[in-house]
Amino acid sequence: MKKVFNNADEAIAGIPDGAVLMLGGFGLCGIPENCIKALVKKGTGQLTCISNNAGVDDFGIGLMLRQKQVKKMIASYVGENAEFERQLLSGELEVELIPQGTLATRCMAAGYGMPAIFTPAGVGTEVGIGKEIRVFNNTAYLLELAFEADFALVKAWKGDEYGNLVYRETARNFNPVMAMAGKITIAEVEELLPSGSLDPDHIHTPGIYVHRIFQGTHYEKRIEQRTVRKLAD
Amino acid sequence: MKKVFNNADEAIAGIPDGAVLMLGGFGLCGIPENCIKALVKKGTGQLTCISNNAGVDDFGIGLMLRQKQVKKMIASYVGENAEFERQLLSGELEVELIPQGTLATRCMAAGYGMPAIFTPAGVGTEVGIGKEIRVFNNTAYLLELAFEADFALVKAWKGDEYGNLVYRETARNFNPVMAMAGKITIAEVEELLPSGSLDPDHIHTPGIYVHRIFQGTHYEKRIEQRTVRKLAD
Amino acid sequence: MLNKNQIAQRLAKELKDGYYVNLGIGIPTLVANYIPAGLNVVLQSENGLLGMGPFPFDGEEDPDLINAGKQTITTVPGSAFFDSAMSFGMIRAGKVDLTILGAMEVSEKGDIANWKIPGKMVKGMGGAMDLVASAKNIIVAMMHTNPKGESKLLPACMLPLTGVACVKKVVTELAVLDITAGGFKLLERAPGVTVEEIMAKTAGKLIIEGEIPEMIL
Amino acid sequence: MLNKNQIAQRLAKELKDGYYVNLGIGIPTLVANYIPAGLNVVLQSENGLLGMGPFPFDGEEDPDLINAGKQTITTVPGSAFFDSAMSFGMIRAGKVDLTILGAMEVSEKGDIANWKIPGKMVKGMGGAMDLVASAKNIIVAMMHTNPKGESKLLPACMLPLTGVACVKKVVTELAVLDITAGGFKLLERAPGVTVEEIMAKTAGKLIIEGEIPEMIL
Repeated sequence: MKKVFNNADEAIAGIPDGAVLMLGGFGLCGIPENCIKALVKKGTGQLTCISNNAGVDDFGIGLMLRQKQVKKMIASYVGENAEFERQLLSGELEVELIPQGTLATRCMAAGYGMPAIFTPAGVGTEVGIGKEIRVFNNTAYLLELAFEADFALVKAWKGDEYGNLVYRETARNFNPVMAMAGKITIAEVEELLPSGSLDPDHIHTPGIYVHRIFQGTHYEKRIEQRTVRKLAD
Repeated sequence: MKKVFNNADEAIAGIPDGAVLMLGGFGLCGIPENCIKALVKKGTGQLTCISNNAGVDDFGIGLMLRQKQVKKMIASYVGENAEFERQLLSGELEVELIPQGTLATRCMAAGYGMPAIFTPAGVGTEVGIGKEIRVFNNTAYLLELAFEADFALVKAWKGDEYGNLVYRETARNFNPVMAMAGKITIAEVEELLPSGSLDPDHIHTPGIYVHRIFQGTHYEKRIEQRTVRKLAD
Repeated sequence: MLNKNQIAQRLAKELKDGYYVNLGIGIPTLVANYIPAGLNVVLQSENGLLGMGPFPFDGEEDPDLINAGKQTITTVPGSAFFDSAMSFGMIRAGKVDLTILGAMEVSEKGDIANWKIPGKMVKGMGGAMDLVASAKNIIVAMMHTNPKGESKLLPACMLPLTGVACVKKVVTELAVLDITAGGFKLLERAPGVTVEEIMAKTAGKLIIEGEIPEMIL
Repeated sequence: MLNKNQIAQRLAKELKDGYYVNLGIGIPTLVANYIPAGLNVVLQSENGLLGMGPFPFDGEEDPDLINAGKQTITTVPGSAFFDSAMSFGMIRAGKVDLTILGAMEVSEKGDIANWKIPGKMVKGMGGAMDLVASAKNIIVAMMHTNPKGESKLLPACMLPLTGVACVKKVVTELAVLDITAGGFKLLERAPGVTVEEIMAKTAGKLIIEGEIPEMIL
């Protein structure tokens, strides 16, 4: 049981060029900042990245896009990123768009050992083209295959030496389902605690799903849309 | 938003004879004691009960069996119950046995709006007879349909006015998946708190899945197999 | 003719006590400002929250707490966080009572197009396809016409579909319309808007029965 | 010939550092008593726990804390609770490294029967079918023969199956055997047990290659 790594560089060791990665997060919320920076530093290329979004020009997966490390992006929404758009239009970048719930559930399916799921999302649209349709109780569903990744990179709030993870607020999002779907799951946490520090009733991702864990540093936690109300409201 | 009921009698009002019920719990751990007692008192009959186990002769679902309120039992394991065995052998009681993981996942499927799931459990056994088999990546899976119930009766440790639930230790078991699978879900809790009392990061069952909630009383929490070690061990 | 806030105000009349509601980006988000006092409505944000509250006060933004539009938000008492699979699980299972979202086109059969314009950079469908495929009750909030003045209420959508035969009601700056087996049924006119104007700006089949009341905000 | 505790002791040698292990009811449960010091092994209980500890001290039983055999237990530091769907999810996904369970019959092809005897009251399969269908590494712990003295290692199971071609290894009071493409391959003899006795009590095809060492506990 040697799950604890010293830092992101050590934890991402062994991710080869051409790997299929999952990256947790929704927008810039709950993304594995340290792993991304380490991959940028290392320059690992030809990556397939499965993530709900593709970051912004100068943060998140956008940092990897800028260095042309990403061959293919699988996501549900990829706005807010000019370099992404440029690479897509020039044909440098492949993109596959997947409904958000389908993306999440295909990850969960892998983590639950289910080879495929049925969802009504996309029936009758171009998302359904070429896919098997099946009717249950008069409703049509698409058969969608489980999603597995060579490496899942997730970000949690707290973790312990066994790899147990606890997320905070909406920074949970895709992280638990991707943690379950990695052949090797690498978790970065804001606070790494000795085993026994987390209440076993509060753990969101049991350590059995996590292979490597480290305490991240210098979290920027950038806000994409800062919306506030005035005190007078 | 009037989810809070005064007691079990009021919460189970409207469960008709012949209803399909799910009852949370594993063995006698985490079972909806108050709801069961209220059903016994009311005498609701011809019930189909979906539950991992069938209680013991004088506790849990056993109390309903003794009064012949159960027409059909759907479970994964039904030992430890002489009256159950008598009714089964005499033909008074119908029984359907389902692998435990399949039972749990069919409930979850209903709560996640998935009409069916694939599982390898039971392939090549009598459980698979008559069921559709499908091969993914050289492994055979059974197609199993989602399980919905007219009423799901679950037991949690703490709950709030919105129906948010928190379970304790292994008393969690089937309760969260059955809570998701009830057309009407009735939750009994040891402690009912004002909304805002539970940490939103710690909630296991979000209130959207819970229609009625009440604070139970006189929890017996009977232990089925008391196993201890001596201090000298 | 209604402004965007008034459209939101009219949409808020569709809320009922105890409803779980998902509000899309744009006009639908504004509905949160008009929830009638005393009505207990729980807002779902599909990135993993039930019980979304108003924007935070300046300086109290929490980067871990955003909505599906990636805006900083707050929570209300009784809120719960969960992961994306459970979030779309509850949506798919029909546990969300009402979904209000924007659209580029709606057809008289209730088809909706709101994610892709051929020839333009496609940003993705996000959660829209999941929402429209599963929600029990979907109301579209949009302008009656596009910037070119062309009707967005059509016999059939021209743009790639997001979902098929799913929209139940449309609220625009001009009117409230139900989607029925026969087409768009006009229920209410916006203050000062004539039935003739609505007819002129509705390309899909429009059903007008009896006197059409002016909407009350 | 081994007693039940010695079988458990021998099974414990199959554990490796970092393993997640599911132990069935009966002899497999005893394996927990023989985990070598320094080896970090996490026990999974399929009712919803990773990190099962020993039985509680008398008076410290917690009715909310039981294992899949419904026995009162404790947890170790680093444990985690989860629901039944996730529990079988991690089993189905092959995250559990080793599963040890009892059996009534095992075939030379690795089929297992352990849930039903025709004519007897059927209590159900519990989680056994899920476990045997999904676990990467399944070891059966059982007596070599049934109370009538008939071999439980058969060419084909006579009883209704729990799972097909899934058992990788069998440990009995007499021997340790791998299931290979050719049948039961004898790996080790229990102290004092002859190859002849194992041959006499194994009805399925038995492969004996070279000298068979006596097992070391």
